[in-house]
Amino acid sequence: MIKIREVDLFENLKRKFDIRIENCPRMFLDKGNELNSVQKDMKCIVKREYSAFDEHLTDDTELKCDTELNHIKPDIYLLRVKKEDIRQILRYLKNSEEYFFERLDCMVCCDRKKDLEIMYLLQSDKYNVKCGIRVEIDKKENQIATVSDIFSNANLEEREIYDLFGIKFINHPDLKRIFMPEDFVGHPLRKDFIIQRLN
Amino acid sequence: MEKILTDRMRINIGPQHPSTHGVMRMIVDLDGETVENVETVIGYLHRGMEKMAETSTYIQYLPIVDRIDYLSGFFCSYAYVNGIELLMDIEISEKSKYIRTITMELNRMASHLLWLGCFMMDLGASSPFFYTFIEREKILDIFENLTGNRMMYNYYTFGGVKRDIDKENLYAIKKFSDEFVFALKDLEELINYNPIFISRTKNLGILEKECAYAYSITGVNLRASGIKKDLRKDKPYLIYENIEFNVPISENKDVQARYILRIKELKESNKIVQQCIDWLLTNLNNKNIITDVKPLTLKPEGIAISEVESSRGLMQCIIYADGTLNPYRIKWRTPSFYNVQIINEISKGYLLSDLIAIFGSLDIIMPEVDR
Amino acid sequence: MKIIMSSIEKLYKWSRLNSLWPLTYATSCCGIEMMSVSASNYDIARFGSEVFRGSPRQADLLIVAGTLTLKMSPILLRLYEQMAEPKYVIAMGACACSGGMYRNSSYSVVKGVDTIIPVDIYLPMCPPKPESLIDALIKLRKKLNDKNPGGRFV
Amino acid sequence: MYLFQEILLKYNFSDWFIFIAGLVFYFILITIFIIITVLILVLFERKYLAMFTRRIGPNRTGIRGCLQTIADSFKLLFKENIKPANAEQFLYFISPLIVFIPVILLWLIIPFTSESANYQSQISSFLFLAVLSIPVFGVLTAGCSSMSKYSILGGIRSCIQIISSEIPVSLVLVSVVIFTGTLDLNNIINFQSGIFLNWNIFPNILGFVIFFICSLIMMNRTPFDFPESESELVAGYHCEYSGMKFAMLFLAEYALTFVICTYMTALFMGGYNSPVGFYLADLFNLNNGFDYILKNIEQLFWISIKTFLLIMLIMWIRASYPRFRFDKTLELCWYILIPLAVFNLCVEIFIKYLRGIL
Repeated sequence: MIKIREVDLFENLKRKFDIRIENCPRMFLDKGNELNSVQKDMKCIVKREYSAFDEHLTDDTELKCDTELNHIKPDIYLLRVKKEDIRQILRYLKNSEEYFFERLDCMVCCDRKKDLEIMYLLQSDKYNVKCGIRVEIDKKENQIATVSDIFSNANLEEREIYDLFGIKFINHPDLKRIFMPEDFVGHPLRKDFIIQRLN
Repeated sequence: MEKILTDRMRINIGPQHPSTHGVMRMIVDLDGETVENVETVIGYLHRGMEKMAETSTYIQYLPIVDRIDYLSGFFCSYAYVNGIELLMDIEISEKSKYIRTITMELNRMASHLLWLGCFMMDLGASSPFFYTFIEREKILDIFENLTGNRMMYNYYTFGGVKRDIDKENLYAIKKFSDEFVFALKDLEELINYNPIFISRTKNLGILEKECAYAYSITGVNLRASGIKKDLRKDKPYLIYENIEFNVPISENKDVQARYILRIKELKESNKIVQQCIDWLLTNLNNKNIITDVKPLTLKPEGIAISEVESSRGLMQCIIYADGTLNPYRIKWRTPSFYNVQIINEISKGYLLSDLIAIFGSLDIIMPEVDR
Repeated sequence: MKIIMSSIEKLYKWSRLNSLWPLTYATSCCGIEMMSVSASNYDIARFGSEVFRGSPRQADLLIVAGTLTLKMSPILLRLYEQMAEPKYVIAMGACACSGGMYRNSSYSVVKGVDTIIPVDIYLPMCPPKPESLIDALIKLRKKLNDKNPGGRFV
Repeated sequence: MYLFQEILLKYNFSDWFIFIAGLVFYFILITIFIIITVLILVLFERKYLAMFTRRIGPNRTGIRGCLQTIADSFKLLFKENIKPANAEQFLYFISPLIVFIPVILLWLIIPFTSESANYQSQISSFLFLAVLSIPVFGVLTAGCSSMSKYSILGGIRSCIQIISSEIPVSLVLVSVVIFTGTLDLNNIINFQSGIFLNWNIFPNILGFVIFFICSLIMMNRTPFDFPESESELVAGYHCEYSGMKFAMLFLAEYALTFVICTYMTALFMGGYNSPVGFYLADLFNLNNGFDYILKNIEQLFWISIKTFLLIMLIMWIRASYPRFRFDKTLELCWYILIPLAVFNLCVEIFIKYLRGIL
């Protein structure tokens, strides 16, 4: 029921902090055909939520990130964020009450041949809104700061991504493989991992 | 009296153990009998479902989807199929929506019944295990003559349902749901006010709200901690808007609360099933259960996040589709993967036998954790 | 002397047939079917084997129910070695017989249990219906009846 | 036993030989009798529990499954007995014997028929309790010697449990003894002869309830079956045993159940005298030795009927109750049962005093 389509929620966020918008690569842009019947009433629900966002905008924290607007369905917003300030954004989104994304649903990692991409799916119960933060990691120095102290369920999630994709998380409590046996070589979910096909 | 210092004993409740549902190893540090620290080792059932998605086309991946959570196969196939329908903007007919809801609710009842049997077996009472399985066999018989298989259904396709529900099936479901009310009453009389059961499960394994949020717990464990969060009410999908049912909640966040909530959910699902039957019985004649979509040459494009409230919690299927025949990447967000992580938090300071009860009450099964 | 020996052998075979105590070893979907076999509708207690022994020492029938992954195979091997000698193995389900649907598209599933432990009865289907599990049990009893009692019939 | 010794007298062996032969013969007779009753008991339990859960118990072996437990025991007989590497060999081998031998001794003490009265010891009820605590050592050594964490926990749990449940039992025994005035089981039974109204159970109902709960704990039956609670400590103290040694432990547990039930019937429900006061055998009053044997058989019949009633009650509880938590059982024993037993003692003395006046 949630499909990635285009709506610009962070318009007022753009006015507050100088955020640059980057277009998402061709492969993942969704066909922007008009909403069909089911999603029409969804649109009006979101309209009401906007007003909730306007009054609460406070400019205490200095948020430096080039959030990239993606064409997303009313319920979910995709932001493309740089790798360095992922922790700051997540902490800001979690603790500030105008966004109040207090639940990390899951961390989706995807190998896009030229670089690895992690999407943090956040969910806020107060405004019934989801937001996905996408981070690119290039394959050579695949390192990123851990988030497990902000969201404690990211602990096992990051170990799974380390196990299947090989991304090392800086100062993660105990980074070990969870799915594969310890002596397993290679990271299975990478595109260049070939399963030994039986003849 | 200051605590007597006993040396720690490290016992591992190994992969093959009657009370770990499936294969999970818990390394428990015991101080005498009280549990100090539980480290869970998982991955004994990792079959690489997500890698298989990349090597098979959309229609080939459909039968494999039931095996992700074999106790509630319909939920997984719905999550996958709904994701594709979102991407392709396929509209499914009213009747197939009702068929999907009725099969999903029956599947939820079957999974809760199995949980109830195993939970009571963990606590030591052996006879409720058999009573719940008698009821569960009835549901499985209904699924068998509806979809052909007891547990792996492969019944949903993109755009609808493969076969229509005929009259006998509907009357069988009606007979089952009427009898189920009395059977559940007998079970409750046996278990609910049993003093030993109450003393074994009262204020045990307390799950606070912050801890539930921090570990993004979903489903009955969350609702047992007093947070009213049910996808069927927040974002009603399928036909949950025009079906009136309530979501049970309890405040005292312990093992007993989870037990009571699951029993109430069984009743709610039974009510939903009855409402669906009435609608289905009225319009038996409209036969359009599938919209003509050419599944073999399906080429969707974009990202889809399709959610469903499975019997264990919020299940999400995130599909990266790049317009070719094979999905680029499919990620399953399964609820048990997150429920497993809180065992260490909530079972500190309790006895060994309580640890088994707490683990049983979380309703965790391993294929969901290991995918 | 001959008569006594043969009658003892017959008695030994008969007693082995009728009390096969299975080990509670259930990994995935076939484990659920194994549980429903021991429940009321399809009653395995009729064959005297509803006593599901927890520890491998006392069990003499290992029903490998469910997928066997790389990480689990050393544990299954240790379980098999811990069981007392006249032991039998039923490979239940397609995943146990030959790796099933994960045979050539999964990196972590062992291609069939017989690569690790000797198997007596193969039971295909995924998951096998309880009736077919009982049928496998009956076949195992027939197999025990006419084979030499002591030797390992690989 | 005396019949056998009279036969021996005819072949004029030396008398000490007769004495030993008599004992050995009686010992063998009792073990055979135990094995038969235990086999019937195990089969009965599986069928009885099957009835509860709407399934048919074992009915493939023999006619309608009657030979099932015999098949089980033979299979266990022929199984390979494994010596775990790091277990202490001697203790590991001895402990099943330590558990099994006292159970047989217990059977010697129980008066099954009035004919067995003349060779019983005067303090048989007290002797029963003394011998009852010997299997605890067997269980403990079995648990600790097999070096697996589960069996250690199981062994410790079961011996704490039996010790803590022996105190209320002895207190209740004291109350019964005060009430009947003798320590000897036979006299207790004779005290309760006549219509079943003057059984011990009616004046001493609280004592019976306490005794019943403590015997449940002693027999490791649900809801107190901690040592081999399969969901927690996989198989408790007999986790490392297989084959013949496991059969012995299994046999000992069921024999213990049967013996404690007979002891309970002897103490509270009038051991072998029939509820209606007179015996069927008296009607025939043919005064050669034959009616004497008939009377014994009928007495045997009565005591086994009452024991089976108690066992059915125990198994019924097994089918319907979950397991207690371990520390709650100890709490139950120490904080509730012992004060109750003391209170019951005072009540008994008061009733005795009242009965004395009337």
